[in-house]
Amino acid sequence: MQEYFLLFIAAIFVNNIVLAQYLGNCPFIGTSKETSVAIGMGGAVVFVAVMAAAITWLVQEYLLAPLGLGFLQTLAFILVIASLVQFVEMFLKKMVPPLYKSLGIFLPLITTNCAVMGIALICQRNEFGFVKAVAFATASGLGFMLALVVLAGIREKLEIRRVPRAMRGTPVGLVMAGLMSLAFFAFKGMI
Amino acid sequence: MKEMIKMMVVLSVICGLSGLTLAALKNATEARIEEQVLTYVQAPSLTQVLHDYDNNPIKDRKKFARPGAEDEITLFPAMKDGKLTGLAFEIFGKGYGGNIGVMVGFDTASGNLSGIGITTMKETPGIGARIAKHGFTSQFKGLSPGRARLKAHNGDIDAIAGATISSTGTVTAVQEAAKLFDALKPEIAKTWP
Amino acid sequence: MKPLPPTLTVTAPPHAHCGKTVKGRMRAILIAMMPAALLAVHHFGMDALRVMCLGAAAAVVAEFLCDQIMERRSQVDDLHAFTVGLTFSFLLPASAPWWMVVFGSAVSIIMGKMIFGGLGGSPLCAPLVGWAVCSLSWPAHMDINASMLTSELNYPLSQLKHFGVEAIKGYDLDSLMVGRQLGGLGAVQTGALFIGGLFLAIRKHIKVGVSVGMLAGVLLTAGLFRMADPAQYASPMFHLLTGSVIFGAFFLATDPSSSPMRKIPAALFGLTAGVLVIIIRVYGVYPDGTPYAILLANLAAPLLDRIKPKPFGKKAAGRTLT
Amino acid sequence: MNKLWKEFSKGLWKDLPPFKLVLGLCPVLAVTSTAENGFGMGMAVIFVLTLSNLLVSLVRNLIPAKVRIACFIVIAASLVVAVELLMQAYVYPLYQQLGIFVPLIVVNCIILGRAEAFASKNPPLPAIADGLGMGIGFTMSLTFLGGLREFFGHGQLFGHHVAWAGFEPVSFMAEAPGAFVSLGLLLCAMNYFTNLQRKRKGLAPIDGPTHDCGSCGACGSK
Repeated sequence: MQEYFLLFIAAIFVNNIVLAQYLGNCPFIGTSKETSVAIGMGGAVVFVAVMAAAITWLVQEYLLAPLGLGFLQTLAFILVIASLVQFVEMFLKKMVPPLYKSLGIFLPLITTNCAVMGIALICQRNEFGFVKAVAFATASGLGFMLALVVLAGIREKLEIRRVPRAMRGTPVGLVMAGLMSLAFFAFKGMI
Repeated sequence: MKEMIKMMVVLSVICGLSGLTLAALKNATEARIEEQVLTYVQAPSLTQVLHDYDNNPIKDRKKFARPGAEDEITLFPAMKDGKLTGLAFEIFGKGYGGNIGVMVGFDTASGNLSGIGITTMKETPGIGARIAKHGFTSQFKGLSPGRARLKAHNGDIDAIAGATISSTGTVTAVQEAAKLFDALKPEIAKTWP
Repeated sequence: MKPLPPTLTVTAPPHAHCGKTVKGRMRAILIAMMPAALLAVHHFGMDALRVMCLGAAAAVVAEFLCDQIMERRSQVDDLHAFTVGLTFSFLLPASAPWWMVVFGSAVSIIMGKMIFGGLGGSPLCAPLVGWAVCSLSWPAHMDINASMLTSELNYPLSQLKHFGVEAIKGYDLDSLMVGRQLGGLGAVQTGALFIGGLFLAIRKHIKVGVSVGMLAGVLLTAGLFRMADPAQYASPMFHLLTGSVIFGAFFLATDPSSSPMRKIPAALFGLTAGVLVIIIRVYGVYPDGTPYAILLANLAAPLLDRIKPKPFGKKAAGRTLT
Repeated sequence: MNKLWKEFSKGLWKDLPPFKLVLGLCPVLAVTSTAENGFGMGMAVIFVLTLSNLLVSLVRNLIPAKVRIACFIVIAASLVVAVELLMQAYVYPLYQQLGIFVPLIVVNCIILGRAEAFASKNPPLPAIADGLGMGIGFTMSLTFLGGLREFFGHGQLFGHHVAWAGFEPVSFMAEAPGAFVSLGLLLCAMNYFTNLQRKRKGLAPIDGPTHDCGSCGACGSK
């Protein structure tokens, strides 16, 4: 139990996937202009990251490893993630329209979100077991969501400030992300 | 329907072609990749465990069948003036966060350990990871394999405080290496006189 | 150009009303910091004075230059930059090298204030931005124990961190109150800062909720740890009187642009910061968690601001995700 | 020839990938702790981008529109695997340094973005020119940012000590926050100079390019 608690703290705060590991920066900067959008995107990432981690783990364990095709990992993972995203989108549209309404527009953006693929790859590189891989994906996804929502809250406020013209938009978002990552140094050494 | 079939065909052709190309590339680069991994992952610890040699242990490496097991093990010889002085190979022990790779070096003349080095590990940083530090590994240098046990088991090795599993894993790996070294001795003598 | 008559205008913050001005508020803050500054000079000598002067001067110059580049009318005369610079220097050890003071102070102004549109725009407490950048960049110069070896005083928090509760038995609360300890040169003058803080609170220059919340957070969390194991954790009063907790509660966390507006969010904001202080002190690598704790609470401030007081008897309005 | 040059050169300044198009931020931030890493990453991207542009352009008329993106992904991923193998075989230390970001080239918006926006609509030669130009622009930017961070963060350039004696490295720059902040400030500087130039020509100032996830084009399309 304690192991998983520490895993969560580590993945959300200490080694936050965006702020410390530089993964998923495109959507982090791109979809953090409004809180509601950020919540939707964050939810979609958690959802897909968990499923992708589980499926890629199974693919690696029962398909690539026994066949000696380990070098095709990248190719196999991206195909799994891309088709998973398509499938989830179709499934939600048909079966759970309310959820599709809130997450739908973010799903296509996730194929090229390196956080999802990155989480799957990190699970493999650290040789996590299945349960641990799923737990790690959940925690990392939540860490992504946390960073995204917090940054969106701040950037919403910045909209009505007199930010200098040259800094407006992406630059100030990036600097703010940097300062967030600086604040997250508080958690250094906790795990 | 026709479109459907075309989609399938195109996708499978592309996938098949890329698979073939990659397989060919993989075959072409395999030997070189192995060499590179040895040079950058194993070599740093090799220089740590082998002393006094004038050959290139990586280049002269040789694979041996592991007695009583299916797989093979790669031995790195240290030679001086054409004569074998030492030998090193990598062996794995169970750690806290996964396998610990230990490079174990032997002095062929005395049969003592010439040193050990940690090649790969995923132990907890700051605790178990200290097995890779000089303070722990240097304890093994010059010991006879029989003494390379933890003090709790009548040996000469101080375990790292708070990292019993990592320490035990390393020592167990060294013990296994000693056994393997004994078993391989006749073959080694044949290969490198 | 003639000033426009006060019709309906929409401006960026700060929105001053009831006769308060930015300058007046800053003046009050500077008065409140005075006793601590004097005590700092008394304890650390001319070095402390040097750091404070440099910090304040660099901040004013940096703001002036930024205004020039941004082609805006300079507002350095509102004393805000001066206050930020002085606040930043309060967090430094008295031995800080001159270039670090200048750099950190300039960073506080540029990255903590100007790029967010100047006064009232910053989502983070400006001096803490400079402090965090410096402490990440030059840990050796910011390490209070290592850089103040010549002083006969000690840094109690670092002793607690490295040697446990036994090592801090020698401190009595009175000597901590008058600042007989190492730490940020102004931030450890806890008694003097407390008086200054009370002055600000009585004159209604700061949100009392933030300060009370933060002090309560520190005391409660430290108390819980202490109850769990007195042999391992220091007492709540010790935590309150060391490091920059008092300074943070009255002067840093209360920064209007980076803390929530209304009462309940403000109190929660303070509480968050207070709890985080102790968590970082107990589990983290830093002896004093206060600056980082306030930075983290700053990040949460916009979200805390969304906590809306529910009108009595009314159902919460359904929120839609779009 | 003239047209080819135009396609090639736009990646060098006008549409400079990370700064003007604001694409592919992850590697820009992650691997630029030193100039050498930035350069190495850039070379890998040049390889993948140019070849993927070429291949996509060659097969652009064969593939049905519906599975277009899937085909692009397969092509890009195969090239990335090839890069992985080649890097392991010839520049193993760099491969270790870049770590997880080598396989992640496949989800870099630049690759799919250029395939979708340019290569799938143009013949092979311009597609190569576009890929090369964009790749070189990307490499230059990464190397520049890496050099900046390496100089301030370590006092070195390409591993050589270049700072004056007594220079105390600003470790902030070498860490994650420094990556975000220096990229943000660099974008700010570019916007500032663009507007300075426009002002000199008597034009009204404009806002800088903004990044949003749809800008790569590959994501939103089915």
